[in-house]
Amino acid sequence: MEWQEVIKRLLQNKVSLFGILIILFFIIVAVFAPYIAPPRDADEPYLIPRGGWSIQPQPPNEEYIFGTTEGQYDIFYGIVWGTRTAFRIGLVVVGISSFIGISVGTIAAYYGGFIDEIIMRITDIFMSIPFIIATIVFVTILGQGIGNVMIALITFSWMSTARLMRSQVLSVKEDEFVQAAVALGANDFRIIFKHIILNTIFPVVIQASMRMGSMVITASTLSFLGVGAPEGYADWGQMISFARNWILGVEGNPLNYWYTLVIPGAAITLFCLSWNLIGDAFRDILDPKLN
Amino acid sequence: MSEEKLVEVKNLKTYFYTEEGVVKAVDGVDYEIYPGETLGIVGESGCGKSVTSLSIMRLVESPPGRIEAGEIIFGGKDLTKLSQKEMRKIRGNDISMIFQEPMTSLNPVYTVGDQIIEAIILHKKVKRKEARRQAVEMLEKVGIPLPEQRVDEYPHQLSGGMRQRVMIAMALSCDPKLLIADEPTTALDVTIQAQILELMNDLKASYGMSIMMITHDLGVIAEVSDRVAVMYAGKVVEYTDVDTLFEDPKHPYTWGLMNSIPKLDKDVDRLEAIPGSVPSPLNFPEGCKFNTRCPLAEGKCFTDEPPLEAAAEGHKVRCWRYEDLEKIKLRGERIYADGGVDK
Amino acid sequence: MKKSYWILLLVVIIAVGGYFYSTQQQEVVEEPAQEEIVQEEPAEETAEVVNPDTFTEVNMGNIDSLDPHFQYDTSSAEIVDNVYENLIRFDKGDITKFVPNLATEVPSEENGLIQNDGKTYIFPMREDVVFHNGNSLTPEDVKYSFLRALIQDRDGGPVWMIYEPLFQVGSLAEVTQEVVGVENPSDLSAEQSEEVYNYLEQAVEVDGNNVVFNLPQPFPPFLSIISQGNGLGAVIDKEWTIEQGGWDGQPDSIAEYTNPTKEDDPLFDKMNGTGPYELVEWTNGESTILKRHDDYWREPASIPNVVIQMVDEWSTRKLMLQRGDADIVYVDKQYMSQVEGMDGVEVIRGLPNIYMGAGLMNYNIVTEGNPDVHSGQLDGEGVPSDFFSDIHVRKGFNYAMNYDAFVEDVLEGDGQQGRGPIPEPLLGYEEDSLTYSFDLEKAEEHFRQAFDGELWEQGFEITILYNSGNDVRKLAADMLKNYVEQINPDFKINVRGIQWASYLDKLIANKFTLGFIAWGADYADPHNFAVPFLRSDGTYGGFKGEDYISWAEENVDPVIDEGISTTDPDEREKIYKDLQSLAYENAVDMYLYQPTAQVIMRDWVEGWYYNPIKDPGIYFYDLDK
Amino acid sequence: MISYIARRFLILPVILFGVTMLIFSMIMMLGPYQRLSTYIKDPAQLKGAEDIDQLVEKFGLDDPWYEQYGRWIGGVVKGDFGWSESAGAPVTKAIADRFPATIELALFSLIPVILGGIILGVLSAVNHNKTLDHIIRIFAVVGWSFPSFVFGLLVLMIFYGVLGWLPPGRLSNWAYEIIRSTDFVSYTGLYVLDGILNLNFKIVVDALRHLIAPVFTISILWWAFILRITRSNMLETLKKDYIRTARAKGLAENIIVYKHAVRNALIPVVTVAGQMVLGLAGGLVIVETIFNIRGLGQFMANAAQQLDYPGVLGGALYYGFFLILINLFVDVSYAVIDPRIRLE
Repeated sequence: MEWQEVIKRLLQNKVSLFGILIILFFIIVAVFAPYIAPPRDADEPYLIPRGGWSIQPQPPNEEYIFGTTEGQYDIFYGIVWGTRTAFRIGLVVVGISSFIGISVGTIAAYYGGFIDEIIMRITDIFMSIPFIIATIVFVTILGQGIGNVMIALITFSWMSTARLMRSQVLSVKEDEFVQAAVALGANDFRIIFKHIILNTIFPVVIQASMRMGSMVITASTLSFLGVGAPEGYADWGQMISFARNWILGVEGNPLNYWYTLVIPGAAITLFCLSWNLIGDAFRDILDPKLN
Repeated sequence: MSEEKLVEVKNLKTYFYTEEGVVKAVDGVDYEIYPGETLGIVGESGCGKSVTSLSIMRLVESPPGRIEAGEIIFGGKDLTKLSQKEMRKIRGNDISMIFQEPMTSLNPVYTVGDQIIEAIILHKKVKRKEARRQAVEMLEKVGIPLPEQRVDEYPHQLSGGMRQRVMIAMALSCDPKLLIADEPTTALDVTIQAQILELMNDLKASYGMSIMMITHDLGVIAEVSDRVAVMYAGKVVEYTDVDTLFEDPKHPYTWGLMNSIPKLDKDVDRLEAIPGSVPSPLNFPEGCKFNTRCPLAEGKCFTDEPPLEAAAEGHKVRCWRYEDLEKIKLRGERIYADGGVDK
Repeated sequence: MKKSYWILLLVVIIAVGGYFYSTQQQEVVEEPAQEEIVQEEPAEETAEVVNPDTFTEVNMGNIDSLDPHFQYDTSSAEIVDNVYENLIRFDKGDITKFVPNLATEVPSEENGLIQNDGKTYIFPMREDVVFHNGNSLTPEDVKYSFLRALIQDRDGGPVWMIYEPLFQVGSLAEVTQEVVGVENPSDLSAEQSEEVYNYLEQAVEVDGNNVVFNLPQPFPPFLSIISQGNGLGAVIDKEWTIEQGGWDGQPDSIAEYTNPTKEDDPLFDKMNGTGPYELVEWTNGESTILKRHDDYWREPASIPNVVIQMVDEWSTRKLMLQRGDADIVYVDKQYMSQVEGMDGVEVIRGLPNIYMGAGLMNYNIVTEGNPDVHSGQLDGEGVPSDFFSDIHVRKGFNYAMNYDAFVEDVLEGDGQQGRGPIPEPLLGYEEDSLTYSFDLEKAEEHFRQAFDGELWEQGFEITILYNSGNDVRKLAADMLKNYVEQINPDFKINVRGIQWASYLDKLIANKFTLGFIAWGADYADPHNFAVPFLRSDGTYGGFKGEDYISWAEENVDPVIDEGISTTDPDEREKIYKDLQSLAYENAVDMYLYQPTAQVIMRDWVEGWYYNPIKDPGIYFYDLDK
Repeated sequence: MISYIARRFLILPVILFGVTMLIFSMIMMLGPYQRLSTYIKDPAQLKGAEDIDQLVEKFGLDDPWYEQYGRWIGGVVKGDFGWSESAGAPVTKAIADRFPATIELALFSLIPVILGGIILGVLSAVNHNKTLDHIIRIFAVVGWSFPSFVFGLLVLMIFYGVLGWLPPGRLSNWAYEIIRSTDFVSYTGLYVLDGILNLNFKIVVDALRHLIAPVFTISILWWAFILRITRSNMLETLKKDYIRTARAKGLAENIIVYKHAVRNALIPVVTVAGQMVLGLAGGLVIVETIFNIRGLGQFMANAAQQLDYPGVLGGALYYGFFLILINLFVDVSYAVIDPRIRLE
């Protein structure tokens, strides 16, 4: 199926259209963040400004339309700039780890034998530590910061792509056109690129779109546990960690601080939802078996 | 043959409602099957022959498929009007079916015995032990060696030909009146094909059932059929007994098919093939549906659909110009090769 | 197909039904439990008390060790305080008065038990005291306990506190160095060990039924150090400890028993004291269960059982309090608003806390490989190594802090600005002493003078640190950034939270710039604050770089030494006031705040009082509910 | 099949060795002073530079990495997994203490997740493109997008804060009293099971009540996962030739679905169950943290954050071993379901 056709179908499908619209909305928010929520300090736009020094959250008001969270951080500002953080994490982590996964998987499957065995055992080792634990350890060692979070996520997230790619390549490798190319004496690099990768990329793309959401969730989880973004950095996960101790409200009004949890929670859920909707639709389109 | 008809299909229309549009897979098909005879249905893939058979079984997937109109009279009842529950009593019992792909038509997680026994218990209401005995017996009848042992094996332990025999055993286990065989030999080696066809002929004789043989292979038709319906684009285009068909095909499509098989008795220097392919069911042409490929198509062929009319006694054909074809045939010309006849 | 809807519906119904069934069950369950309570306790007004036989405290974190001579954290100290006993104890919440405990009298000059100008302390021992395992307490146990502590002296542990009064050094290693010239006590040979033992032994002697301490110099806070609440002075059972595999009491075995790791310490998870409660079960990080010691030498405690639960999640602690499942819970300052006004809950705020939070400034920052100083030069793009050596820089920073806002907003009024290293109510603290106030003009004045005006011209960029997770310190750093940057647009401060590991590393490697730290009281004496903050070899003073150390050696150390060897309280007060103003004048650190403590408990808790040294530890013996 | 399992076991030490080396090499990226932070929790405990160097020496933190690793692995061989500073206990004890809570949570989650996921997936596939299918699919994609910490906090906020129904922790206080009393024998540490064995159904009900919220939080995510896979496999299976064969035999639709289709569709589901267990371990970190359940996930997260490497390593080893067991179980159930594998 051609790209144009895929995109056309994505736009025709109501569900994926909804997903695409949400993503577009987030893209607009991310791109125009400096206009939507002008930073107080242009050098450090990702630092959420504080509306005071008190720790207690403030409900939505005219100045802070989403209210402020623990430590008087402006929720609105955090959401807007957190969109950029989310895109940055998602795109960089998924991009680089998919690249690593594709390379590793292709090499393993194409060369097979001893190389395959070694690579797959290394993959097994990386997969045998629970993802979240591995990333916590690594971020703790590297130190807080979005850059370090991304490094840790990339380090421990390329394996699923590698495995997928490997199985894809293994099946395509036997196909006639590849055999023909080999018979014609094309070099390995050319065969891998021209004939194999291009013919196996779609499932990887579907997986990547699904991983956009899950990587952002994991990054937020790290922030939530206090090892991800530095305090005060515009990051949705961290905003939720600020909400953590306020979820029971005050005496007589258990929902007193709802906005500290619901607003950032909605942002992150919608973001992941939109990628998953697209991924879902993508798969339906590309997987004719299901239609 | 003037006995009572076993099955009578009248003006059957089965459409599929897809996102792209309505696919008229079967669009007004008529034929009948008499007890003890084999009706062959032949045509290229996509011509609606399988859908016809699935319509009889009421196994057309719905949605998107639907029997739009027509009747299927079997045993005095119109099958299209029956509930699924009533239909289930008929399937596997009165009418059974075997399929093209013996490799995938058996459930890989159950033994072949289980799968035969299941059908026997369902329709014959016997105890499992008795059902098993019958299953072994059936396996023996279809020529499976060591049936006692094979009955407990899983499909993947059997070869393709063996599996098709299992399928046949399963289909015949409840003494059906009609066996629908949908390309039963296509996936098999040539030698095995012959064995299977022979087996079917033998069984037909001993069970006295009718067979509806669906195939794209005229050779198979020649071997087993009594009468033949040639289908093209959801319609029967020619309908007659097997000898007449081979001797005197009247539809240009049939003729094309005929010429595409090698014949030993004729000295033909090269085989002919029908150019082009079956038009997309979403996009059938106006008039005769064969007009995109027919070398004879002209005028009326592009505007009006020809009726299925009797060209001779017991020989129906759906063509405006079958008489012209006759003349061409008499002149001994070839119509398909080299860009067709001069119009 | 409709069947599938039915199945779904059925599943939902079962789930919902199951839930309500279980909640109903729950209600049914709780009722008989309460009836039992009513039967047991006929007094009507206590009927509403949840679990009258068990006192539940809900805290957070881990307990370091149950070994009284090993532990050095408040959670461990609380348990040790209730299970083990010392020679004397504080008179409830009064940290200046003592009452006898295992000793029958509190030594004083008046009763003649402090002799020799404050260098000899005599403790007559109580008889008929039994340990939880039934063994009787002897004076020998006291001697053994103190010697064990001295020998054990684990790194980073609390034992330095008694080395100072008893030997005028900070550790066993210093003693071995001095006596036999061995640097590491674990390297002692048997003979060396005996020599060292003999040296140690002369400090604690048994004289009939008395235990006698010999100090080389008067040391006024000595009683406070060994008083109940400080595990150092806890008395353990010699026989039992040896049975458990603890120090065998032999002079030649120091090397074997000194500086154990937790896993090598037999008393890590076992307790056998003389206190009002004995240990039933300890699951670290989860709960500690104590039960009443029925053969206690005083009246047995009134509450039979004590459970100390560790719950890190605030929401859970809150609900336990709300439901009365907990009698006392730990509440972080920032969540006070959530418990104020809670039904049946008593909130006591503003309790004095002997604690000082300060911004520590490094006079000689190691600039090599240190991103926090940026260029490392006075070029507007960083700070030079000796940035904080300039008194004007220090004063500038001190004036740029909004102390009032910090106390009001961050501490929600629960605290006050620090007036120097010595907090209230210790000697030397003065309510109206001079302090820095929030004054950006004065700050500017000082910044203009710093580095002969060059700093003002060039500007600077610096990164100040806090250990991540500590909200209060983060706020202090943010505030400082906010106000300093307002003074001059060329001043740039970055605030960086780093993990504890890196924070520690920075501190040790002298790479920290300005970092917020705190010190809480080990015992009630200004000496305990003057040393770490000001002394050239103090815990914090020692990390502040050569410039500070040489200055302190000259100006501070002699004053501190004088302060501790003087016995007259009035003279001492003057000395510590001088120290306090010395710290002010030189803007040694940024003394930011002394918080107050708070306690949140169910209003049925009776007999509670506050002891600032033991805070937040609770002495359950005095409680009832 | 047997040789395959044997191979798995042969490879096990290699994988575990690799895992521990990986973690160890990460930890060794830090300098000795940084790693000292595990033992020194407050700068106030520092007593000058010599003290610090003594500590470094005492814990052997500046030894070459292979010596430190060798020391650790030497202990492991003898059954001593070291001391977990973050738990304040030996690693083996720390894990043993926390194991029942996690296993209880995992068991109670796995069953509803797998059963519920499969049922929903089958329902969805059977009703392909009908309303029920759409509802289930929306549920799935939303569930999959909900970060569990957000969902968990929402559950707490509503079911605990507002309604007061579902408390965190593992038991109510009164139930703890019973558990700690001498009449109650703790056979397994799984409170539900112990409650049943002691015939104390108050405990069972209370333990179940505390399990609802965390199990629900875990389930919402993994339902989505299992459901999706079941659904797509069911859809694929329902298009298989042998399903048509079964229909042609006249079998009733529910027999076709539940006998012929589900079993085939489950084969790939079983494969991902192993993957799910892996992911579940991650989910437990969050859920145990939020719902204050003292389990392995919480332990490993704490150990990781405090750079308590014996804790992390011990946890990882334990986990790796457990994972292999699960995979073995998966392989066996694979063989039970699919004769093609069994008879290989």
